[in-house]
Amino acid sequence: MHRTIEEIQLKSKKVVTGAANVYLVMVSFILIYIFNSVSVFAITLMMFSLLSLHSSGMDYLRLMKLPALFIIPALMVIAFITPGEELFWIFTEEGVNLAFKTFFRTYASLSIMVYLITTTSVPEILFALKKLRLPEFVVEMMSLIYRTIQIFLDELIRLERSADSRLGFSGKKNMLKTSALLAHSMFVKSMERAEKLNMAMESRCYSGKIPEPSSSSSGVGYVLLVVTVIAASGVIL
Amino acid sequence: MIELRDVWFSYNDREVLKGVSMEVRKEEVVILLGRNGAGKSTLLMHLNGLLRPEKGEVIVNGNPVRYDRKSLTKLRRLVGFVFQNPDDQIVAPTVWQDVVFGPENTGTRDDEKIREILRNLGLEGYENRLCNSLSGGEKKRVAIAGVLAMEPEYVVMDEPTAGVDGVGMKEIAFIVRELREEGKGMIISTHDLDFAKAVGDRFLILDGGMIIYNDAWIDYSLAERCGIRTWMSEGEVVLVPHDSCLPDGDFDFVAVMGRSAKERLEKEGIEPDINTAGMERAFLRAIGGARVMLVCSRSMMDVVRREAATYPVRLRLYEREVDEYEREGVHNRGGSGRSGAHHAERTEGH
Amino acid sequence: MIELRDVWFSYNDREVLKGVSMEVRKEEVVILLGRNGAGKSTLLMHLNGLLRPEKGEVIVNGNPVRYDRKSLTKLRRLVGFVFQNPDDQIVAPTVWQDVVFGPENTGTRDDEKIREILRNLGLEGYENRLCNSLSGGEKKRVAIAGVLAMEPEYVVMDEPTAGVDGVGMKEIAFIVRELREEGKGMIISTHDLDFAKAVGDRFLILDGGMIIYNDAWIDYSLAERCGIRTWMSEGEVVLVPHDSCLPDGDFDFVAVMGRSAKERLEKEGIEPDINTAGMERAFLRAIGGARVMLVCSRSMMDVVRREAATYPVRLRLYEREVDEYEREGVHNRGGSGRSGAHHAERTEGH
Amino acid sequence: MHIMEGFLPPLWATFWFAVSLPAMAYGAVRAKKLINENPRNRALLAVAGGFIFVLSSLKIPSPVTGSCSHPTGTGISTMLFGPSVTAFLSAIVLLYQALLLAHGGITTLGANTASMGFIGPLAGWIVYRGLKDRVSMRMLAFVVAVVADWFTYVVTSIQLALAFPGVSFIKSALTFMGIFALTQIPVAVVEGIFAALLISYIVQTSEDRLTRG
Repeated sequence: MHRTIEEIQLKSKKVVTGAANVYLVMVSFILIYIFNSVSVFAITLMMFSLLSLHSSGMDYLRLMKLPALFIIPALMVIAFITPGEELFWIFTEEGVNLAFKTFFRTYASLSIMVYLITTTSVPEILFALKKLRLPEFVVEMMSLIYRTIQIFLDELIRLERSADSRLGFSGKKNMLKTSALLAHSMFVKSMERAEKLNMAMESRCYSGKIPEPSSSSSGVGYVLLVVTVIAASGVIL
Repeated sequence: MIELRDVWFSYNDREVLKGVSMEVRKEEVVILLGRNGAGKSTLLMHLNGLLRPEKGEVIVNGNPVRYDRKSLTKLRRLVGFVFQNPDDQIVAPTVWQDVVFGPENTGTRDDEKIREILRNLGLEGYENRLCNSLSGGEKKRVAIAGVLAMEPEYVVMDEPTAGVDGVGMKEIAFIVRELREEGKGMIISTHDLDFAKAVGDRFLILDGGMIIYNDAWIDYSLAERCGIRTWMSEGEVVLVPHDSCLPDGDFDFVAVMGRSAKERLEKEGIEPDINTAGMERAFLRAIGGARVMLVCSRSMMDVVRREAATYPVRLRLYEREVDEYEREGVHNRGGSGRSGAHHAERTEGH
Repeated sequence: MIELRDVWFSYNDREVLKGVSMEVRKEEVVILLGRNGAGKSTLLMHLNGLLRPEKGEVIVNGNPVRYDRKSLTKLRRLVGFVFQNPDDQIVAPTVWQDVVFGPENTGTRDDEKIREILRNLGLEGYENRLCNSLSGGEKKRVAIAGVLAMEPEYVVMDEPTAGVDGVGMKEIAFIVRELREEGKGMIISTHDLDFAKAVGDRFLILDGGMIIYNDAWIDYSLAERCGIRTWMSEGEVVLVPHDSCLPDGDFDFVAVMGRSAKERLEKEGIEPDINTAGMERAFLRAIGGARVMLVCSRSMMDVVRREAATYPVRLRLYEREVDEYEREGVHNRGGSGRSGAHHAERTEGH
Repeated sequence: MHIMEGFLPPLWATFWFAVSLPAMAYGAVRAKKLINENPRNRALLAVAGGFIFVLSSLKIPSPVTGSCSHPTGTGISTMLFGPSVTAFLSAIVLLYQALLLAHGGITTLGANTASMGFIGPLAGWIVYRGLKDRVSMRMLAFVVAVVADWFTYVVTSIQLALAFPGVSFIKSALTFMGIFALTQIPVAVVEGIFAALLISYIVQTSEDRLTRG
């Protein structure tokens, strides 16, 4: 049984907390995309891997493995279609180089994203986005959708468990039918949930304001350090 | 004071409330009892304007409720509503965000006050926790905190004890008493008689869309008949006046109370198992699960009936005149005796 | 027979089960008691392979459970699981579709049998009703029907009485007894002591990840201490042996039991309110909400303790030697008396 | 099919943000309008977003894990609120898939929103308008889901081919399509069947409700 990302985030040891993480991640994204070089990617990957390994350990490695199913075939296509001198079999030298670079870019970016999601809660991310002038209405909808997702995922887990105990997932045909039935149940629950959410908001005088979380940012020193190293490596290398 | 006057409400053509009138004062805990589906939630949702009566009116602190945006906001600051399922109530992702949700939206946020509420409810240090990572009991307390943060004068709680364990129930009883001390008026729906008795100042029973009972004390047998949860046991006390004929059937104990009753049993040649303190011991055995026949002098019948209402004991009256019984013959003795007793019980309740 | 042998399970680094061993036989109703969050559901989910123990094993009808697809299918047909909230269990739009869901997945659908199950549960004529239009009680019965349709030998029920009213609770008790009659083995988690006593053959208490109690009868005070719901009341009986010093504090009644106790009270110049049938009347008053001091001859202490376990009454032992008390002085009398009593109670339970 | 975080070169990542941002913004404006018309729509929109998300967490038998039945959710949302609001909701859901499941990505959010939140549903919507009243509800759901799914996958392949054109853009696009066809064609069919089943259950529920009043 795997832990959800929210559970990892709850337990992780954080050197930087709160909205500062969001700013760190955004600046890092911008920097590596400006420099766009393999050495910057490699250094970024290393730094964020260290930060993430420190905070969430093995869970970080597990999350980094996830996209392999997409990345491996896509990289092979790149190595194949890019014109240039044939290196071996169907792959060209330029192709392999491009695939190599794409590989590093992908994993550098991925390490940044995984770092963000394993250390920062969604409300903290939303709060940072609000500070960065994302329209209040969008933040409000995102917050409500997030709360709905929390409830729906809990409900779905319980539904799946009971369907499983009545053998709903034995065999592919049953599985498909069961999933459709669960989707239907979730649809019915959605309708009820909309009604309940509306009442809950009304009974507490909702007027469009979603409060900020009470967490505060810390670890600004680390943020500056990481950003400086990326920038320096981009300029020097 | 919140007052409901002749409130009617129907839901999908089904009439749920058929002329409900009631009131809640400050510093008073009113308990709303009734079966699942009796319309308790529907009634409660009228108290803070979540539902609008089809007929009749709601009057809060002397002012009839109006249903425009502004009046509703005022009403809802005055009357807080704690939903049965905390997941239905919690709107924001983290504990802090949800608790300050109400005050933030009404523009009356007072962080110091809110921190105090969190402390009182044992939620200190939970501020940044995601609500979906909490246990059921913690969620319940977050839901209550979110309502108290709005500093309402009245608090409505919809079935706060449903699905809660013994410790949780005591916690909720404690919170209710504290709020009452602070001077809040409360109306709480429940189907747990023991909780109701522990916190309630006045008891209403909602049945068939109407308030069929409204009193400062609550009768056990009525509660049981209305589907309210009491101490469930197989036991019962069958109360027989000394001049009735005696019921058939298996009894674990025969108890006797009063001289005429003793004489009667002697005449019948029955040796009672319980001779002294007959009523009380009969009650206790019945609570423990036994079937007890209590033969009682007619003059003391009322005492027994009155006393029985205090305890979670099922009392069934068996009364049948001796010569009436002899006229009808033996064959339908048990059956008609039972229904007769049932009838007597019914009329007693209303 | 289903057997759990030294089962360990943890969830997010939190150890929920720490070596649980237990068994359920056919034609037996085992009641699993425990607080909210004690791990009752986690334990139950091991019984039909929804969770896999980290250590230890589950043995069903003599065969250790294996966790491949095929073995699990067999296991789940043998052991049905009724979830706490029917809304989490009902997956299909209509009653009929939901009840045949299980048998259809296993390919063992028998319409005649299913019709009979629906009849027995009072769901005849409901076949084409939409599940979301049913009442709570009806949904619960549909959920049970859906499990019975798979014709399991064992039925697991997770908190069937949570949030159910008095009538619903009786219905469920009735269904459980019927299933037992049919020879099914059952394990039911609950935190309602009265329901437990009404249907259970054997009682387990899960606390701190371990089964701390396993017996064919259940002690009231232990249950209360473990957070199980009993008859909640303010009342209690403070039991004082005749040779102890007497406790301070307000009591609604003083009851006396046994000659030595009577003599003691006489010597102290205290007139008891309850002279005859002291124990039983003290119990009854406490159930009704009163605080009663029961002074009892030392030789009869055990009788009182044994009897108290049968009734929903809180018994607290107060015992303190007269000269010990005089040595320590008056100032910490109440406090240490209380904690002493508490200690005595604790040790009594284990 | 999501493009993973970091896979697109900076230029193309920015380009797709530029493409989908207007759609999202327009959707947000529309959504706000819906709420101003009736405040109850706020809850309905929030729940619709949650529903789209939760559909992609269902277990569906397919060669790849995760990211399934998104087209069904966006399909239902398109029917309820129209394509632009769906684009807005999809963008939020896609962000949450990145944040909560590590599917897709943040820098590729623009590209993924274009393919899954806008162009795919739009194609499905056009098919829906064309076939409505001509085939059964089940058939309609199947075709719409399959078309939306395939369009999403074709658009994704084109996005990849634009970023990595090789000798010719066409050849590159076909290669990407070819390699992902292995997984995406069966997934689309499975999702079509799933959508058809789901719609038939929903129809069953709502018809019953209608006949009962």
